Amino acid sequence: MSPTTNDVLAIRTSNDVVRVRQEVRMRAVAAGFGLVDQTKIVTAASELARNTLDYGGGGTCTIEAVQTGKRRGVRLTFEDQGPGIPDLELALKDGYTTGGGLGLGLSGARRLSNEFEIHSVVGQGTRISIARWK
Amino acid sequence: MSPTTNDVLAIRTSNDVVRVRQEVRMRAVAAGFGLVDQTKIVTAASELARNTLDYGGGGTCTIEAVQTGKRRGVRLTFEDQGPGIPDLELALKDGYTTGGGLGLGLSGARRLSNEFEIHSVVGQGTRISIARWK
Amino acid sequence: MDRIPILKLGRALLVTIQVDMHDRLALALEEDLSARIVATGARGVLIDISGLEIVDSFMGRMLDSIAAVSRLLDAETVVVGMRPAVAITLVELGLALTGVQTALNVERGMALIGHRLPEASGEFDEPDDE
Amino acid sequence: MDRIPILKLGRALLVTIQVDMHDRLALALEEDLSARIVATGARGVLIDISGLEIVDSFMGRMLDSIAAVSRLLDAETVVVGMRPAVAITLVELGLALTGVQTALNVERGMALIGHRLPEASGEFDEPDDE
Ligand SMILES: Nc1ncnc2c1ncn2[C@@H]1O[C@H](COP(=O)(O)OP(=O)(O)O)[C@@H](O)[C@H]1O
Ligand SMILES: Nc1ncnc2c1ncn2[C@@H]1O[C@H](COP(=O)(O)OP(=O)(O)O)[C@@H](O)[C@H]1O
Repeated sequence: MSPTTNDVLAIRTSNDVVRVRQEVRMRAVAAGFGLVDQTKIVTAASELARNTLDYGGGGTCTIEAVQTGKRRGVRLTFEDQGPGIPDLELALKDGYTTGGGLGLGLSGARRLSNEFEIHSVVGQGTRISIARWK
Repeated sequence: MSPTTNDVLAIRTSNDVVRVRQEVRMRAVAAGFGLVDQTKIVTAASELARNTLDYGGGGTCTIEAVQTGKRRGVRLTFEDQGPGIPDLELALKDGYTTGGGLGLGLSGARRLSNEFEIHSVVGQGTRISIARWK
Repeated sequence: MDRIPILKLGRALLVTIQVDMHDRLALALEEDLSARIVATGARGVLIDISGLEIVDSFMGRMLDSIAAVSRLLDAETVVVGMRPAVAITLVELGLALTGVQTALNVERGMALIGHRLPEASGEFDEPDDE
Repeated sequence: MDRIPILKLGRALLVTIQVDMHDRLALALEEDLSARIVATGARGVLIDISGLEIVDSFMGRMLDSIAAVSRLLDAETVVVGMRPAVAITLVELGLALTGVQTALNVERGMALIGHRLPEASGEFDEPDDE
């Protein structure tokens, strides 16, 4: 598992969400993450993968091993061509949900990550990128 | 420790936040503050110093001993060249945070101070000045 | 579709979750569990999650929901065996699971259920075990 | 990196915070503490902050978070020894720490943990001390 490998996983079924978790776990282990850090990024991945499926109508997750200086990390990018998010500030609020969830997916994934970027265009889709460093 | 000394402390690491607290404590003692007043201004300083570091990307804290008539006090000014705060009213709300904090830093520091001034320009930086009187 | 087995353990029901739960599996579990609570008169439900490497908000909501349903059917729910890394992550995620009781292991979970009952332990005539 | 020592005190764990905590130290403490709760089966965590001259919102969040994590691992958290000036300041800051129990000193904190347990004290077989 070389640190420059990029994996692109399809997210089309709830089985794919499980696969994303497993793959992210392997990559976090490969990057030398401790158990707590592994758990945090896998959990964030699970939240975002489920959103990609449930709200984005399916999409992809790209997993990258990243490095700045001596710090190693994992970057995950979730992309879909779904309806997009009209009000990002609202969607990022704890407890806000349009789908009967707990509304903790986006805000929680942000807290569990060191970097969080979201780009969404209504009618075109959503791209969310997170990174966590060792 | 003369009452007219101005100290400018750099805030670049979380150790610097600790130093700000210690310095503010000394100045509050020098100004004749009782224990509760000391604790209040040191706590406010801690909140603002941490924001300067976390959100402002680092900056400075200027400590001044001030006097009006017979009242002695301490004024603290935190400055950074960070991203600025787009919506001050929102940022000053209890519970509002963009960084996974408790969202009590600004509002709490304001409550703990007798004077509170904030000036922030998006893309240029933030300056917050507080004073507490004996 | 697979279903998650439910064991009877004294006056409680024990469910061990080891696999990643899909939505359908989770819904089926809730249904099976509520039927079993009513059929057995169980006073408590222990959900053993010591095998789970993560708990996300979907799973957290499921635990909350099972606890709420069980309570309406007169049984308390105790989640047992959560791993430390999972607990730390859940709290940072924002999910404190305040509606759910927790215990370190099945034994302590059983004690929790036993002691919350109005009947002193031992003096109560056990409901039929099957 | 330094780590904050964790002592075992009967069925509880005792952590004494004397220094200004940095983010990394706080995270390490949370991790160490949760591992120890599970390893020892501790029923309570006492956090002695009598040495702290201030508690700011960062530290307050840490105390809240430790309490929430401990609860998920079946241990209650009691913050002991808060100074009066710190308490006054915390409330004005807006942080009432409602999720955290408090006690005047370690002794009273221990009593609090003992009394919340379902098992009557003495009748419970102690988990292994190391
Ligand atoms: N990929 C996406 N595409 C469209 N909308 C999304 C997407 N992800 C999240 N959202 C919207 O943001 C809301 C909040 O998401 P989240 O915080 O994960 O909570 P939950 O998943 O519990 O609804 C969702 O209810 C949905 O309206
Ligand atoms: N110096 C600063 N530069 C830029 N943004 C700031 C600064 N200080 C505060 N903010 C913004 O204001 C928000 C609220 O701050 P605060 O009340 O201290 O809560 P918290 O520190 O818990 O986030 C922060 O989340 C951040 O977005």
